[in-house]
Amino acid sequence: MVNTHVQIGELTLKNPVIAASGTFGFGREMQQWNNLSQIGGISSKGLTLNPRLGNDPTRVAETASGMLNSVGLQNPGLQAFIEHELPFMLGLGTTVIANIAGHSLEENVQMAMQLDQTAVHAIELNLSCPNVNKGCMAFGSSAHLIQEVVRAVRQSTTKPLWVKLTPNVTAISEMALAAESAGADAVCLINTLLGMAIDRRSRRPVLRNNTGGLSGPAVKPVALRMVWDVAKSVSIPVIGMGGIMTGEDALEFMIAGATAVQVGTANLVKPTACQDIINEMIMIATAEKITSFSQYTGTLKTW
Amino acid sequence: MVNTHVQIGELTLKNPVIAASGTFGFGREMQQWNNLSQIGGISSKGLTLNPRLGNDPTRVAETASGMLNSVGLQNPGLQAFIEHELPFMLGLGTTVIANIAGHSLEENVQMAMQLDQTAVHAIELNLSCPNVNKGCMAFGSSAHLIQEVVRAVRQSTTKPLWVKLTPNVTAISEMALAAESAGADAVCLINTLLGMAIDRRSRRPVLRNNTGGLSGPAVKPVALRMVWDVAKSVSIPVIGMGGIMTGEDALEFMIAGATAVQVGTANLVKPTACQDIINEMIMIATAEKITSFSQYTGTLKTW
Amino acid sequence: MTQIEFNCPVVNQHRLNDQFVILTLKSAAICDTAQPGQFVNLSCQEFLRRPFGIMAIDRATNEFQVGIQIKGKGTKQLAGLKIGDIVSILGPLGHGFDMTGARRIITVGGGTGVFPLYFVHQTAKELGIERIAICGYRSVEDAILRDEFKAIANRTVFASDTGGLDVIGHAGHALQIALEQLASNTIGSQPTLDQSTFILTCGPKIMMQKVAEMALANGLSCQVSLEEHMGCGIGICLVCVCKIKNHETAEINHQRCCVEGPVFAAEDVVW
Amino acid sequence: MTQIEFNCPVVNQHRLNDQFVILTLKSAAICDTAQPGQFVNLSCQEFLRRPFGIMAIDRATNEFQVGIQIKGKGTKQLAGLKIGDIVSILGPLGHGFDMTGARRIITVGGGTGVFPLYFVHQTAKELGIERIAICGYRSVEDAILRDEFKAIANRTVFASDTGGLDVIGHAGHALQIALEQLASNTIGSQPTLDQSTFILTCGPKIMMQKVAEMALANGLSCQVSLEEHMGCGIGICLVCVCKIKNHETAEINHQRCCVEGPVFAAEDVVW
Ligand SMILES: Cc1cc2nc3c(=O)[nH]c(=O)nc-3n(C[C@H](O)[C@H](O)[C@H](O)COP(=O)(O)OP(=O)(O)OC[C@H]3O[C@@H](n4cnc5c(N)ncnc54)[C@H](O)[C@@H]3O)c2cc1C
Ligand SMILES: Cc1cc2nc3c(=O)[nH]c(=O)nc-3n(C[C@H](O)[C@H](O)[C@H](O)COP(=O)(O)OP(=O)(O)OC[C@H]3O[C@@H](n4cnc5c(N)ncnc54)[C@H](O)[C@@H]3O)c2cc1C
Ligand SMILES: Cc1cc2nc3c(=O)[nH]c(=O)nc-3n(C[C@H](O)[C@H](O)[C@H](O)COP(=O)(O)O)c2cc1C
Ligand SMILES: Cc1cc2nc3c(=O)[nH]c(=O)nc-3n(C[C@H](O)[C@H](O)[C@H](O)COP(=O)(O)O)c2cc1C
Ligand code: FES
Ligand code: FES
Repeated sequence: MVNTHVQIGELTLKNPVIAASGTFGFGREMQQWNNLSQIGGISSKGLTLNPRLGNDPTRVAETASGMLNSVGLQNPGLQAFIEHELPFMLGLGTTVIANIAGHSLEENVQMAMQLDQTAVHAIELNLSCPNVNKGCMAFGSSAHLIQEVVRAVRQSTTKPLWVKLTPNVTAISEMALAAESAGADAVCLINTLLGMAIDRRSRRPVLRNNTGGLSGPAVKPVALRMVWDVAKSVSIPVIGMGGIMTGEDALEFMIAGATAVQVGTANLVKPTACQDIINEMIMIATAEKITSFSQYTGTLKTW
Repeated sequence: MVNTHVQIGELTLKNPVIAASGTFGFGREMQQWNNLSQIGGISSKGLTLNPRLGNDPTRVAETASGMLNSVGLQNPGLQAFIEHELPFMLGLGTTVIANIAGHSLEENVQMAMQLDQTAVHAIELNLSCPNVNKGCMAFGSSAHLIQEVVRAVRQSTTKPLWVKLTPNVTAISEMALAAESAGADAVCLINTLLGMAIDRRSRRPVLRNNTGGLSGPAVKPVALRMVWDVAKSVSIPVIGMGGIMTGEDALEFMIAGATAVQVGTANLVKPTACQDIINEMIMIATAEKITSFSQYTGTLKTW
Repeated sequence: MTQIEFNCPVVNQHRLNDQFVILTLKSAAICDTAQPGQFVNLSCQEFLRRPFGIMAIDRATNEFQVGIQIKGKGTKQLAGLKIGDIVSILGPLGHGFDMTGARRIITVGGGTGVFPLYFVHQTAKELGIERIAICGYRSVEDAILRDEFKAIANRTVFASDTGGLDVIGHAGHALQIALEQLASNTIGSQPTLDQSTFILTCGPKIMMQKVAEMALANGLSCQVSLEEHMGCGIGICLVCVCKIKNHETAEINHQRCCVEGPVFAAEDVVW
Repeated sequence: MTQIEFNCPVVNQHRLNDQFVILTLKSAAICDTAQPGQFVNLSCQEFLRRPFGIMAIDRATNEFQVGIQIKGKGTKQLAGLKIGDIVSILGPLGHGFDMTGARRIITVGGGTGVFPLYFVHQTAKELGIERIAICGYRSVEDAILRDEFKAIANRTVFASDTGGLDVIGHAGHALQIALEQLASNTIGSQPTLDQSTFILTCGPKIMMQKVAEMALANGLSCQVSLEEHMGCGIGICLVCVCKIKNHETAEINHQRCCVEGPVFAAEDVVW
């Protein structure tokens, strides 16, 4: 029997596979395909204080081994989340993470304060959404701004605070260090790479928002490198993601230094992805006579 | 009849399709598959002043819709290039670009001075190789250093000077502006994205160099976005690349703002890629009743 | 927890012409619950799945059909499937047409929109609802499924932009004529053109918008089947949204084409 | 400008066991020029091509064979090809074995290394060179191509790590015994063990290194076929390099496995 539990700060996850924000709704639709009590956690769709319609469609473009999305944080607003979605999610028997993406420091602080009064298990501060004009990725591209906003949010809640980083930077480990020094309990990476798709015939961007965020297997090599890089730099846990489709992929991220992983785009093409991945990880660990998933973390032997 | 010529500063290319550095050798091997006089240009393998062995193998890892390489600028050194390769290349009847990747400002200056005495058509200053410890990408990640090295090289040669940028930065248009302000005649982008592949069984990086540069269709959305971004910012020509496999892809880059394109990884899996791409572009342009390839450049209608 | 990913064998592949193919697939689970207007999400070799309306089901054999127009890489691959190949399918998905209270349906289809409307006729026939099928095509060459609609509908009108069929012009034009005839009681078995006549439409957006306006102008209930680029097809990624108006609050919302749709009440759609 | 990308039909697919498959492909151009030790680069559904040594050619039918061990995704796809499928192939590529001046060859193969060595025997037979085949396997179950080597070589020695064949141990061990017998003139038709006996080896690196040391210790010429991960297979990307010593300058260089190799003189290889 493999011990599947992993520890993110004070929080124990029953296994290291978390459904990534924006690719699992609030879990409702996924009950049909998964026994949600068996996955490591669910990160909610990115939340803002007020409801958001998000960007106009077309919001998706298929690319080689991946996709671009430009949803733009469509969500019902924090209050509706707390009233209508969170109670449902907390009843699922898995760890529930609220992904918040305020357009300003103040909005993030206010959301953190409100979430502090709920039973949510952790807050994932999203400083990396590429699909909105204000806040988010703009924060996430500057170590100084990251420090500022993480410190402020840290002071407004005692919940475990995870900070989600953008890969669209020169040195992601500096961003991770900034989050750590400001009190983050974990860093999550990567969010999507800023990209574009063009329809040659119409000479138009496929996405109505012109640009979008690239995810899926195409980005996996970049994500793995960044997770490895960040894990070497910080001492808080790293939650790795980007193109994970299989249990093998997930273990590669753990070997690179991740304590847990998130599975995003895979859910879209294979709704049972999270469960399948956990099962495959258990099979591999069993075959490798590993007694605890946590033994994989950071075991990469570099040349 | 489509006018296939495009203009990069003072240089006229017979068509916009250039073989990218490091993916075409010095052209010798490619004669078997292509009539090299019919392609727009050839950028040489990255050159250093002294011969370089490059990194130890394994130097390649396949990834989803792409590959990582960690060649590390294996090359015979500038002198051998000038003596043994350049005369051959100049005889091919196509535009010849020397890609130089010195580890210091001085080395780049010295190479530019030596090339200035040759008949090479243009110099591509590679500030973006991710596979060497010194110089290159380290320069390319700072607008200030770019400006410094480009200015110095600019002063040491009257050859057309192209600057090749790395995508591993927060704001590539700032890097392009720095190159432009220091006297570059064109900017070329993107070089490879820094990535990693891990062999789960051995818990080793696949590449002996641990990390490598990601290229191929996987990176195309990122490359297109950057080309669009840079083309909006600078007024010198932009030479776009990253994952171009077909004539359609090449035209998308031109629509996004590129005056010419480079084809890299495609040559590896399809040695006739450059010629095939040119032919497809001509077919499309003819069908669209376009009289000159240059009419595509920068025609993207954003939303 | 109901598992709704199926590995379905292809039991037939029928090429109508160089553009259109009808695939017949086997799945008891899909045939058991599918409603007209619902769709299935098929895997191909590309990264994302491809959505297709269900065209017909046969509960006796547990076979169902989708009609595919070859557009890009994915549809080309799917059209090239051979008997015995296995396809991963999610479905039936989405919210289909509602025929509760209908005594007569008029379907207005354009292009590939005629495929899912055939399933509407299958079901309406079972329910004993009068059926008029209006199908619009670009040309006679594109005019697919005519025999099938003739066999299943009480009355058919085929329109072609370039002539050669019943009506020259688009399907909306054909609908106009049909509505006039119905109003003057020259066609159809039901006496009047009232609220129990449902207009159900699927096809190019511009056609559906015209049809919806015409229906609403005539005081008829109208449902439209919208198309949006999809990520998941199951409601989790929010990429497929349509602008839908809430008539009580006058608010415009983004609703998911794959869950709340693809069929929406025409009066709620913000075109 | 010679076009050397070919779309070759699969004319046969022969599964030896759950691990090994022999594909027979048709291409006059490849059969015309292929030399033993050269390889072909096959397209699969993955991004890069996959290199395989040429195992045999039949100039009468213009068919050639490659032996494939299923390792990962690409080899699985290739092993699953069916008769009539078309494969894009680049080849023949690289620098093969040189048998100029040989009166006797001893091939030492391990694992998939036995495949390209079969082609060596085909050619050596045509050239009238005496042929000894030493093949090493992990187990009897893995012991492929034994009948083929028995039929073509003058003498065969099969070694298995786990016993059950001629020799227990690896192919290097079997070579040692064979060399001793040859030296004492108890096997082979040629009188002496001199420079005209060539050792040609292909297989795991560690085995080839042992074989090379043994050959050089016995004053015999030895050629080894190296394997490196490849990008292009045609010399343009420089990812496939091997460390090769220039004996005049004592310099160590990176040479391309796909162009200067895969076969190198054993004494030049930096192991
Ligand atoms: C609910 C629904 C029902 C549909 N029913 C049918 C049907 O019955 N018959 C039929 O032939 N077609 C139908 N379509 C359209 C069909 O899904 C697209 O033609 C198909 O996805 C194109 O794939 P491709 O790879 O050939 O084209 P590409 O253009 O190469 O596809 C690229 C990407 O864009 C998406 N895409 C392209 N066109 C469309 C489109 N029109 N709608 C949604 N996504 C698109 C693809 O799914 C893919 O993700 C339906 C679409 C939806 C949303
Ligand atoms: C010159 C040469 C001749 C060869 N001849 C044969 C032969 O006759 N029969 C045979 O079964 N195999 C041969 N191989 C090895 C064969 O190419 C690999 O087993 C195959 O590429 C693995 O592909 P995969 O997708 O199954 O494995 P994966 O591990 O999924 O492949 C991932 C990547 O690594 C590369 N790779 C993996 N293993 C090797 C390897 N051992 N050598 C080179 N690249 C590798 C693949 O090409 C691919 O790019 C030869 C290799 C070389 C270089
Ligand atoms: C459709 C879609 C919507 C997303 N929405 C969010 C979001 O609201 N908040 C967030 O932090 N990340 C969001 N992401 C990013 C993912 O959580 C994840 O970081 C990224 O997609 C990389 O992982 P993957 O390759 O496994 O998808 C979204 C991704 C996709 C594909
Ligand atoms: C094997 C390999 C070697 C490369 N070597 C160089 C180099 O020496 N100098 C350089 O500027 N770029 C080099 N590149 C980068 C390419 O020129 C190109 O910028 C990049 O691969 C993106 O384009 P692509 O996706 O079409 O390959 C190399 C790329 C590959 C794949
Ligand atoms: S396609 Fe994902 S929500 Fe509709
Ligand atoms: S594989 Fe490209 S040079 Fe050998």
